[in-house]
Amino acid sequence: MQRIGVFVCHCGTNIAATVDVKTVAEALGHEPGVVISQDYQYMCSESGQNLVKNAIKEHNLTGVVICSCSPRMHENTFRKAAAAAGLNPYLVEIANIREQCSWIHKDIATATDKAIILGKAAVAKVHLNAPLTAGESPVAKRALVIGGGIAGIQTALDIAEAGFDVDIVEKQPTIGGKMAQIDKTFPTLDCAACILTPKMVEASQNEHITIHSFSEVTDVKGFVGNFTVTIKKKARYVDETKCTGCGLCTEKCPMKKVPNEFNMGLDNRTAVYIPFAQAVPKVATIDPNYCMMLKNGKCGVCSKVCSVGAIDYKQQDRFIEQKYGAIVVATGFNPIKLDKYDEFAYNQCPDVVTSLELERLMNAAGPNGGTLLRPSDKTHPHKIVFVQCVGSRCDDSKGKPYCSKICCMYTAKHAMLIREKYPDTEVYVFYIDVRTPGKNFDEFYRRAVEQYNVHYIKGMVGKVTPRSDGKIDVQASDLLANEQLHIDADMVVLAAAIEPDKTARPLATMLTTQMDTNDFFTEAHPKLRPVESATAGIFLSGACQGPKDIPETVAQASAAAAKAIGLLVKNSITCNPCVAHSNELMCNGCSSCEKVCPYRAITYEDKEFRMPDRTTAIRRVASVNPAVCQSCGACTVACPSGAMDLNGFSNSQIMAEVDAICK
Amino acid sequence: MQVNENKEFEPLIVAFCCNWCSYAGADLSGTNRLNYPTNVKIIRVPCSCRVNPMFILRAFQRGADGVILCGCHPGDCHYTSGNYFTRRRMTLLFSMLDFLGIERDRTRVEWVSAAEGAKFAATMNEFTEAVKKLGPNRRLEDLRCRKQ
Amino acid sequence: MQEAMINRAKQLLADGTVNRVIGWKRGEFVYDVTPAIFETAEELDAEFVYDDFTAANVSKYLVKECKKEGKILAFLKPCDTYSFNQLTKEHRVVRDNVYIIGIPGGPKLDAEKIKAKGITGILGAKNDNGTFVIETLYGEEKMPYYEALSTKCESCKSKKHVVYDELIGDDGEVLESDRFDMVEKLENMSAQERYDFWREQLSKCIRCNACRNVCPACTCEKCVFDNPDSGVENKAPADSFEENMFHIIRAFHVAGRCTDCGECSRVCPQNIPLHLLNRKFIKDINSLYGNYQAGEDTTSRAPLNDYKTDDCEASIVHERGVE
Amino acid sequence: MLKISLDRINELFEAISASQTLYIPTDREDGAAEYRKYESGMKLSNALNTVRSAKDFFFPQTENLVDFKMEGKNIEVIDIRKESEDFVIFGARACDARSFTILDKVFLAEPVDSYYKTRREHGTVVTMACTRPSETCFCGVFGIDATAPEGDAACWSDGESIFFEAHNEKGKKFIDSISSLLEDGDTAKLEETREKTRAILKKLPLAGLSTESFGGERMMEHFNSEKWGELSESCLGCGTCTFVCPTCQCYDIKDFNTGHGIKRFRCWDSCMYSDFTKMAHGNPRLTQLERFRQRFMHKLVYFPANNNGEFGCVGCGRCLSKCPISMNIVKVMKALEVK
Repeated sequence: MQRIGVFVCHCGTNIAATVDVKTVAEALGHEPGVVISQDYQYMCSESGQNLVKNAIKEHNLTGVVICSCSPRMHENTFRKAAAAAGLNPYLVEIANIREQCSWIHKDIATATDKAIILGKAAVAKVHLNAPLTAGESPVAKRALVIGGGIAGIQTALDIAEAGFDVDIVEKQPTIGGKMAQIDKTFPTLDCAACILTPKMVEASQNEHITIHSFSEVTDVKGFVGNFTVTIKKKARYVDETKCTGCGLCTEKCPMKKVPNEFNMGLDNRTAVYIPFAQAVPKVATIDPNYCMMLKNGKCGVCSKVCSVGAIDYKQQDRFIEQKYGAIVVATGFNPIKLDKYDEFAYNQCPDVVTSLELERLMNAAGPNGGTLLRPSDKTHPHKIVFVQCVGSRCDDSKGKPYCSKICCMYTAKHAMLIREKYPDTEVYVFYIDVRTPGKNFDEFYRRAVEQYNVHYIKGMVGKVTPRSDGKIDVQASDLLANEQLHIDADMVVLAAAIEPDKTARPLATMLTTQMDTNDFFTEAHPKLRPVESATAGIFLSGACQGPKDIPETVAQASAAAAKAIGLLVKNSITCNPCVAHSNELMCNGCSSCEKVCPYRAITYEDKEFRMPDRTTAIRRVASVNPAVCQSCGACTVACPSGAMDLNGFSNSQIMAEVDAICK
Repeated sequence: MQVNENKEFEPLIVAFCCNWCSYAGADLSGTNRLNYPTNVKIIRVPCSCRVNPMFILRAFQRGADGVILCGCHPGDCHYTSGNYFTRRRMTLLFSMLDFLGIERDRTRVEWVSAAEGAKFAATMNEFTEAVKKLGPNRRLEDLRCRKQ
Repeated sequence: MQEAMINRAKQLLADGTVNRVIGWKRGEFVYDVTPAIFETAEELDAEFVYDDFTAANVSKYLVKECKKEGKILAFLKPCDTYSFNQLTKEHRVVRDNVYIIGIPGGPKLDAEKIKAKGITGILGAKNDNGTFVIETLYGEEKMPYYEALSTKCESCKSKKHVVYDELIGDDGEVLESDRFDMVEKLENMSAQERYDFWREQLSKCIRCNACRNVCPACTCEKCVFDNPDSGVENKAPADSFEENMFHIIRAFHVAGRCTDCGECSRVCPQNIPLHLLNRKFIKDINSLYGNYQAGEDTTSRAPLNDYKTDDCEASIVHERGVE
Repeated sequence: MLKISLDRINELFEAISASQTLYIPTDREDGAAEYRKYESGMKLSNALNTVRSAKDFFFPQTENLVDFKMEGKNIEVIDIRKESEDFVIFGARACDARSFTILDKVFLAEPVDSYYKTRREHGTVVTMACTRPSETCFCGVFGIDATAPEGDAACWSDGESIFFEAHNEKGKKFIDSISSLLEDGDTAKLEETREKTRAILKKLPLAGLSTESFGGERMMEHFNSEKWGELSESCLGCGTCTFVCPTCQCYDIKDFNTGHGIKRFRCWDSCMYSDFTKMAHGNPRLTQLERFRQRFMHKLVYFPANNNGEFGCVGCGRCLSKCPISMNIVKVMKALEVK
């Protein structure tokens, strides 16, 4: 038999002025199961809470109903009070008679009637409340950061700073990512390498950080606090532990005609290579597509010159398995391929380049040692046309529907740097809109226009045609002057849209996280949980979540680290006990619930059951991982048999409320 | 259903509100002292996707004259996708009720954010009025539950 | 056809591919065939039947049968293959435990349609070029053959088999059917007319559960209507509300899963056109979320387990057509 | 014999319904017949039988037994039984008429079911002899003469007129009440019609069915028969056979919480249902085989065992035409027949 206590709060006059609280307490006292019904001035005050606590003890209550303000306000307060008095906190229900009654109604009689009904609904519900105990799930005290660009590095450093072990998995031979390829950064024009490489070194030297370069995540199992990840360490044919990074092998390698991807293919490297001077780890890698020894067993020069014997042509891919409590995704971005943009002649003319190629052309460590020369004839360009929004804000299938966000600023940067270094070079920028929100961003852009006389033209470039004299004819429209323009340029720079790295989608599948249609990872909440994925324990850092510049990336990287740290500091996670659960005897194993679960909290297993007809059968049944379930209840409705129910908001509880209200 | 002293029909409205947006929106309309009729009784659910069509039918069975379901705006669901499922489920359910000849204005889905206290109150005023015009629910009530 | 089916079944039994066959068994009269399982060649020879009256969809039996030892041979009509595929998709049957022979489908006949003409004492029947000649206790009766068609065969959606191991006869095509005509007709009525129509129909319901129990989509381990804890359980429609609710919830639970096999209407002892409720959902799904045929494949997401961010709002119901 | 011309039948209905409620079988829009409360102009069905049997009048599908009014913690018990009104069922067939005798054995035996008894007392059953039996008919197997139906009063049609005969006081009272409309008539043509019908009855495909193999004596033999597996394998476990059956008498008692009280009602139950007779410990018949066997054992073995050899089936043939998978008592009898 239930013994329910009802406590009606006056909330000073907030409730009592419109709701006759004494009548409410009196009426609810007559409800079945109610053994005590009291009113009090301020139920949430210490003395009010004591009233509840004492009643729980004195009447040995099995349920408590508080008629007060919104449960969003004080549900926790009263749950704690109940727990302190020895009653399971989930045996408390709140009837919201302030925000949803006294504050919206004026007539005392009708407001009182409504308060009684709301109270009855809460009593009806609490009759069916079950004591719930929060489960616990241990947390592996190690984080995985997938991607070793500036986002991944920053996240790893912050997590390591908090004292937790963290592994970076980077698919390239070195960490550093896109930022390592950039020459200068906006709006300060400081050198990217100068600010990035110290962080790379810091990461490599931090005792808490392990860098798995030239590696990929191949499998993820488990859930928040308890992921098991398989990492493939690709064979680099060089023993990382022995290689000193002296570079002798790269000098002696006879295969010197390998397109250098670090310089965007604008020059060549050797088959055994170190991507760039400040690479971390500074270890050579043999490219098996070009190495003569690996391809046909003839050469072996590198092995001969290596004084430490690090070269190992027989090296195989290795797989390591590691447990992690948290995973941060920092897979970054790439400029889109411009193969489809015939109108810009990108594939026809070497002097039509992308902005990232321009970065390398202007970089001191780039193919021309920092002197800006045309790739075709290595001459100095005197007229450069920048085309904005190539593939960004596009309606058609060639491009992306979104704004790539960083192009306006880096183009202003490029234009400014060129005008600074080569004042004789004319620079034109064709744009749809110039978007420069950000600290010191618009000032930066204005400087390009006003101080450096960069010609900003609002309009579209219609066609880029390489001419036989080496010039490039740029046909464009000036929308403000309303005229057609022809510019005979020496170089054309295309601000290619950026897109998430291609490895992101298969990774999202492994991580059971969501992606939008553009393959950017979806955050758990666009405003309130911007660095968490919807899947508990998976965090998002940098451009994998959406286009970002460096400061934003770093900010988000640190935020993701903070979230990961917040998880890792716990020895175990207290699971919300108000989660879905499946009645295995009724479960059909049809997978409907699994399909609607945004958190992939539902898995299936084949279990042996004793069936009603006395036979034994193997049945496929759903089970909910309480550590992962966030208790939305989508599964409960998707389940046709009603096998899936939600603690705290069960079918019977909600129906009891409906009944009480409609009585 | 109830009839007030003036014998005017007073509909009973059951409102299912998601905890994160609409219930908070309802709280906000209280905080801002925005009136809506006492006819409306709110049931809190974690997400609009928790609302089973059976709950809605149950409310009508037991004497509700109108049922409204409120959730976060599409795209803003606390659980990212719950209200998208709600939208499909309720569209189909309402269409079926309409197919059976149940007055379509007795059911509604409305997206109310936690900031939209005014919208909540306005919606409830409007919905109550609309149901009042329809008169008592006779087509989907259970006669056994009718008050004597 | 029957001959070819029996022969093939005997071969498959003999070579050990399968250890039993599910098909139909001859009855007392021309029309009362029963789904049955055959284990020997003798049984097949003696009782196996495939004719105008073998309308029953046997795919639901495979939920139970595929859990047993050994492979079972199932003869599936095109519409039955959709049901089977849907069951596969929902992990209710094990595809590998069933050997499926696709057989040409209907149209199948419904003895009730003949009896509704006032023809009684049926002893035999044959199709004579579109005229159904029925031998009765009271002499020979005639009626147009198509008027004896089972409701489920009146507007066939597909003659194509969506899953099979082999076919007897040729595979057909997905058809342009007029199956939504009646739904549309009802949609165009006023709310009052629709209400009256459904009250008239649903008040006939005796809650025998035949529609549910025959339905290949209704394979719940425990139906909500049989579960006292569900809050909706009941054994008899004690009030008009319960008549409505049972059929609304039943249709809703199979929405997006119903393959429109028509068994519900076929078995209803009270001739309630229950398939119209399912078809209403199918029609809505098709028009609101894009064409979807349950059972067509085993991988697609069911419409109610799926969404698009730009789906229409529920208010579309309030905004359209006749009130 | 007293008769009324068929073209004046509605005059008769008007007269009966003027003093009490009259139910007649009438055709529905879908061609099936059902009993409906007579309203002016309603046409008597020519169909052999209704989909639902006439047992509904005495043993309705749902019946309120008692109400509990609840206010807060108080419960008040309310007997909701009202004084019943007299009513007439017109046109019940011989099979359905016999079903009342069978139901009486259940409900009127001690302890008497007062709800059933009241309805029985207030109802007058006027039967109608069959003229066009169907291939599914086998009432003769259970000793029922379709041309001489039981009931409080019976009537016959010769195609032109309807002839009346009372079987008891209630029947006499009924005929007296309409005597002003009746006249004496020649029964020669009627006899001819009956003769024709008897000839058809002999020719019925199921006329040769025998009950000899059944009855209480063979209980264990049939119970343990190996045939049940095959017979029940395709049973869907629905309640169609039970709910169209005129003799099935099982019910469940349930409480419905209306929000302000409890309505305790009974409703038909089916032994084919998985939760039939479910008790605290669970369900005594766990497989469809057991449930299927129960239904037919009850009709063919248990019922006669307890009722002087009377079978629990009247051969109306409803289950033969309505079973979704066409499994029925005839097929069971043939399969279990002891040669």
